Amino acid sequence: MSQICRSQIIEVLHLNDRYSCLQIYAPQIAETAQAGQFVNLQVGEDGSIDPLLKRPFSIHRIDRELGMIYLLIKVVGVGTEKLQKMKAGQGLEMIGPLGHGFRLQNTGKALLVAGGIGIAPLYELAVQLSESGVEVTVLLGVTDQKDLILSTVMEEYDPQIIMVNPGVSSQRKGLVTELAAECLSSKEYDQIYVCGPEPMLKALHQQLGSNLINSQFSLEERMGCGVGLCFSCVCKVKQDDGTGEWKHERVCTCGPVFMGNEVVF
Amino acid sequence: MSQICRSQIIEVLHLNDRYSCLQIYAPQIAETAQAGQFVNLQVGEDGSIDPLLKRPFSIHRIDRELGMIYLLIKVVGVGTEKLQKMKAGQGLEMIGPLGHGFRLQNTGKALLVAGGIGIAPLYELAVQLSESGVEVTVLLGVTDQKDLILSTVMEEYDPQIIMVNPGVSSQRKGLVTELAAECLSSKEYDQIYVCGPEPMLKALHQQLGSNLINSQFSLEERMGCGVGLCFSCVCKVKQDDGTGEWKHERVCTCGPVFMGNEVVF
Amino acid sequence: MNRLSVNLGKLQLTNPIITASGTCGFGYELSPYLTTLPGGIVLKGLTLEERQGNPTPRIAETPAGILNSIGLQNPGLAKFKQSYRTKIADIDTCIIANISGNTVEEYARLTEELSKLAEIDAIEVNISCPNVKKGGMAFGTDPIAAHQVVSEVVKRSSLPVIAKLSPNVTDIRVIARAVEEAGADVISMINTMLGMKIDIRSGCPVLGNIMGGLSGPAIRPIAIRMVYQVAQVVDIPIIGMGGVRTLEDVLEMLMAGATAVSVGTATMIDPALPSRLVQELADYCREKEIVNLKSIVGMALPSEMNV
Amino acid sequence: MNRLSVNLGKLQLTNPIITASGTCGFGYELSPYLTTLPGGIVLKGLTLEERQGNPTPRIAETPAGILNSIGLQNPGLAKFKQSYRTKIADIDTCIIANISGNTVEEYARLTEELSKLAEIDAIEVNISCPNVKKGGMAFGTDPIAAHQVVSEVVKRSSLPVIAKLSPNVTDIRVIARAVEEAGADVISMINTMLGMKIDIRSGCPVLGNIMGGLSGPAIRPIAIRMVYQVAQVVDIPIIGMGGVRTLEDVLEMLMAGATAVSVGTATMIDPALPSRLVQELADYCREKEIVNLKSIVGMALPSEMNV
Ligand SMILES: Cc1cc2nc3c(=O)[nH]c(=O)nc-3n(C[C@H](O)[C@H](O)[C@H](O)COP(=O)(O)OP(=O)(O)OC[C@H]3O[C@@H](n4cnc5c(N)ncnc54)[C@H](O)[C@@H]3O)c2cc1C
Ligand SMILES: Cc1cc2nc3c(=O)[nH]c(=O)nc-3n(C[C@H](O)[C@H](O)[C@H](O)COP(=O)(O)OP(=O)(O)OC[C@H]3O[C@@H](n4cnc5c(N)ncnc54)[C@H](O)[C@@H]3O)c2cc1C
Ligand SMILES: Cc1cc2nc3c(=O)[nH]c(=O)nc-3n(C[C@H](O)[C@H](O)[C@H](O)COP(=O)(O)O)c2cc1C
Ligand SMILES: Cc1cc2nc3c(=O)[nH]c(=O)nc-3n(C[C@H](O)[C@H](O)[C@H](O)COP(=O)(O)O)c2cc1C
Ligand code: FES
Ligand code: FES
Repeated sequence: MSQICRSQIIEVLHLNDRYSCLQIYAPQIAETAQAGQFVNLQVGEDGSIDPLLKRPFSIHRIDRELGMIYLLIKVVGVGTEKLQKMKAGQGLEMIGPLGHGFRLQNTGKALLVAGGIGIAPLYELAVQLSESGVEVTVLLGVTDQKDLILSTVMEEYDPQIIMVNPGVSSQRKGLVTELAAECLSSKEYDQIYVCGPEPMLKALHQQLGSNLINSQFSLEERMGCGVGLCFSCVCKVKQDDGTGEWKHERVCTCGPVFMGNEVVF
Repeated sequence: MSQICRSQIIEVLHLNDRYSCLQIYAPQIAETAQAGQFVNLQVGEDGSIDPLLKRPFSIHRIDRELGMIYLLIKVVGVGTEKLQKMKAGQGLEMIGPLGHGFRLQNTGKALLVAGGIGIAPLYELAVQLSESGVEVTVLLGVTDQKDLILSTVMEEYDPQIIMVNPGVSSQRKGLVTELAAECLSSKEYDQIYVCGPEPMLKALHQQLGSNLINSQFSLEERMGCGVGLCFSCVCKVKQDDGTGEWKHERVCTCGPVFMGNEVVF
Repeated sequence: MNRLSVNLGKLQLTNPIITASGTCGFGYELSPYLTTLPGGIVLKGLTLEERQGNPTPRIAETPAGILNSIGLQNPGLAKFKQSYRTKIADIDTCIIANISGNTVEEYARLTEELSKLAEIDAIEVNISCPNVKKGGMAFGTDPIAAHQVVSEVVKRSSLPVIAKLSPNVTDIRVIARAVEEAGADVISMINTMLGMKIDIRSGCPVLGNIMGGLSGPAIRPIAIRMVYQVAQVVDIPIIGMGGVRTLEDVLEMLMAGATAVSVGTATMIDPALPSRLVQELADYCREKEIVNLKSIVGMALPSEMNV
Repeated sequence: MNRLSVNLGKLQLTNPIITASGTCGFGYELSPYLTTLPGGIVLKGLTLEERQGNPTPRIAETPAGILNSIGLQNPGLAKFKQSYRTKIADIDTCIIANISGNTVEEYARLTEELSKLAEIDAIEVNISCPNVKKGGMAFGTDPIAAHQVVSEVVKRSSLPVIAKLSPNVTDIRVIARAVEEAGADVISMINTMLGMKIDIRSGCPVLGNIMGGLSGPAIRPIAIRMVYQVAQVVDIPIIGMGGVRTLEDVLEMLMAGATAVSVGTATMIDPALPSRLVQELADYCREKEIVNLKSIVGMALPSEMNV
């Protein structure tokens, strides 16, 4: 069950001016959290009106023994800017763990495909999959040099990187969907996990074909409450009745992870 | 001329949980500020929406040489609470010096009557009056024990204190208007300066009689802009035409100090 | 004796805190976070047929407020009866259904059907939703249409009827009097203010549905004003809402003339808030020796007017 | 060439930033803080006779907004001509008078007299003040009354006429069309929303006049929505205002369909802001290679609608 709790920032690691990793002491959340779940947290003091709404972030890493969770944050607006400036020792009100995480299988080969900050929930997933003996391949698509820092958080899984704007670097230029296509044509994967911006999800979804049934997509949508109260955060999923019609489901409670053959783009 | 400037907090002296004294580096303001003028300052970051409006505070003390001003703050709501929690080194946006201060005469005897935090602007006034050889008597009316700390900021002028709720203390019980009446009946004063809550101002105003002409009242009113733009902060003053009719004048630009025979309660 | 209990016409609440429609799901999503139950829970707006609502994004932040354009996504009456009733059966407080329709007849049919359900204690008639094309706010901005819908609902209902007003009107008192005359037992107000936000990077409206309803602290002064105005012209009790988030806000709403107070946006932000408000209000009453909330309801009204 | 210059009908502004009536005094109080002049300065509302306005307190803070109940305190036409004209003579930008009256005739007389003054470049007709008993908002909430006042002003004016609309209406488009038809050259919108705040310690309204006008960031989503709606139904230019405080807000207002943008509450909080906004807008246009603001005005409107 998710809980509302006051947690405490232990460390804010500034990866660069775009990305930070927050280590947070939240034992109630760490205890039951699963890879792919998220927390909804209040930026600023309790009762803050600026920003007013809580912000959802995937759980990036879980350390159950120490009662820690880690969040990987990309600065995109007021809330993430303030978060990045927070200091060790500050308190944070948060609700979690929220939503349905990834459904892990304990065997075979897994392909993890991330677009940018979409890497956040895949780290804990990779840890758990490899611990249970699954062979993990990680693909990471990024936009520019600054994003490269994201590969370091996955270092131990030796991510393959592709970049939209490689600039002067020696990185390969292109989209992560190209990498994914290459992998899928050269090897069979039993489990495919995808997290990233919508256009990437959509492209991959089209491209997966018969692999859709083994795939899981972690979706994002603007959220109001994060706990199923407001119906702000919907995505399209297939109706149960087999008509092929879609319906709106709440990402926060029915997701954020959906089966590839269930979600409609 | 008043200026908009970024100033810096040098020290926050917590007198007790109700009162603090802020030392602020604001050389442009210190340079021209006069006793009885005020500053309007933004609590929180620039562009804060909570609180949205600037807050007016009397200039409590001026140190022209060091470019410092001092504010004496009573905690009454969101803004003053946040101010009290600010730390040395933090920046503050403020406009000042604002309004018309006291009109000082360089001779004779002066009676300074303060109600509670109304003592704030009277300190700099007392300093300047005594420097120019005026004999200064300070009366201070307070509500309770916690307010007693206000007398310490005036120590060198040996304020006479009277208290509404003396509790266990040995202080005299009563209103500052009683003290004032006693002083005025036992001695002649050439200058009378009053600052405090409205009921006190009103009572003194009625009681002063022929002394009104030598008296100056520092008024408070809720302010929007502090610089004459919005007409939020008006008080009643006599029409110039001698009809005895009143008109509304802006406290921020025509005051906060008004002549006793000009203001209408 | 319970100091906090209040009467809304025929409806009795154990305390005056209510969770507002659309911000507490169908009750069961919220109840795990509630340690003390609010006096009422108003369910997400229901329509006769299932609705998928508006395209996303459906929510945007504004200064001290939010815009939403959910568009009444809901399972429709049939699925509600089938799958949702049981989920709320165990919640031991007043459950209020919130209904919308394209036509008066749709409101009437919903009323008849919902009146039969043991789980439902009252019906709130939403004539004020700014996020749907037909019906919704159109009924709430015209006194004649408002009268028509509400009187039809009253006629078909065996439960207390609450009329929920829109603030997007020139004079809300006119609508309030119309629904009182139509037989509403209670007035609830306010629904959201129609608003909009533009993403300056793209030059496009932020919300998928372009406009949305503004709620949250930003609109509280408008809500307080409207409750204050309406309390002076109707005799039925008012459920006040709009930007309430703290005990102070609850008290302000009561003093403006509301008999009960709903929390919407604030519940979304902190699902435990309704419980905390009940507790804080109880503490406040104990401290101030208030034995009946009637003594503060309408305190700010012109003195002849105290309700 | 000046990239920032805009035309409001017959009125030409060097830039689209304007300071809103009631928040910049009679111009001379603000001008010491202005390093770059805004395209226009709208004077505090004038009436025929001197007015002392409402009792204090006249201002209160609300979440992301303020309530004011100044009540049109002003020196009246005679004193204005005598003592204030000279104080604004040196301010080298468009000076816009803002007028209010109890009757159509009062509006007409003010117009005639102000039209004769060389210092005045345009007349803004305030039919939307929520803080006075007679006239004011009453004219702005009824399309027939609005038409009547504005056409009379247009008839008597030799200067461009700006009609200032109230947001306290069910459908602002109806009023907008009425004033356009009455011959207004420009529409300005929005005035404040009627609101209220209660002091829970005393149980009394905070404002001396009980209710007041809500302005500031809190109302921006409502202002943006209304500008967006009106831009689709009128052909005359719009001065947009309501909660604008940053360059981003200015751009949002332009994209919603406003040709110029007023800053009110934000000027009160930071008197140097209008100048900074002009600078920031200039920088923005340079950076984005915008040579004419027309290219962003109305960007968010449905595509056939771009003005
Ligand atoms: C289930 C879920 C998990 C997420 N996990 C992470 C994570 O691990 N790390 C991370 O950095 N971010 C994550 N996000 C996105 C994160 O919630 C947003 O970036 C954040 O809320 C933006 O807040 P802000 O105040 O900085 O931006 P704002 O100023 O509110 O908005 C800036 C821009 O960010 C985008 N944005 C805002 N909210 C969302 C949202 N809910 N979803 C998508 N885009 C949004 C919009 O494009 C907006 O224009 C997740 C979102 C969801 C829904
Ligand atoms: C010219 C002038 C000089 C002042 N000098 C001082 C000073 O030297 N030291 C000091 O502590 N205070 C001074 N004040 C009062 C001070 O401005 C207010 O106490 C402060 O703005 C309250 O801010 P807040 O956010 O804490 O309170 P809020 O939460 O805004 O209000 C709390 C309560 O404070 C009172 N209040 C708010 N604003 C004002 C105001 N402008 N005037 C009077 N009462 C108000 C009201 O009763 C209100 O209910 C002065 C006011 C004026 C107009
Ligand atoms: C996300 C959301 C959904 C809403 N859905 C409904 C609804 O279905 N029916 C209804 O009558 N009101 C609905 N409302 C309006 C609220 O019930 C309430 O009237 C309004 O939000 C003002 O209160 P608040 O400021 O406390 O949120 C909704 C509000 C929000 C924010
Ligand atoms: C203190 C104050 C006084 C005002 N006086 C007037 C006025 O005299 N005439 C008028 O047309 N509008 C008046 N207004 C309305 C503003 O011009 C503006 O329309 C409104 O405040 C919305 O803009 P803002 O949110 O930028 O303040 C006043 C507003 C404030 C805050
Ligand atoms: S964010 Fe409220 S239902 Fe998902
Ligand atoms: S506070 Fe604005 S005129 Fe005095």
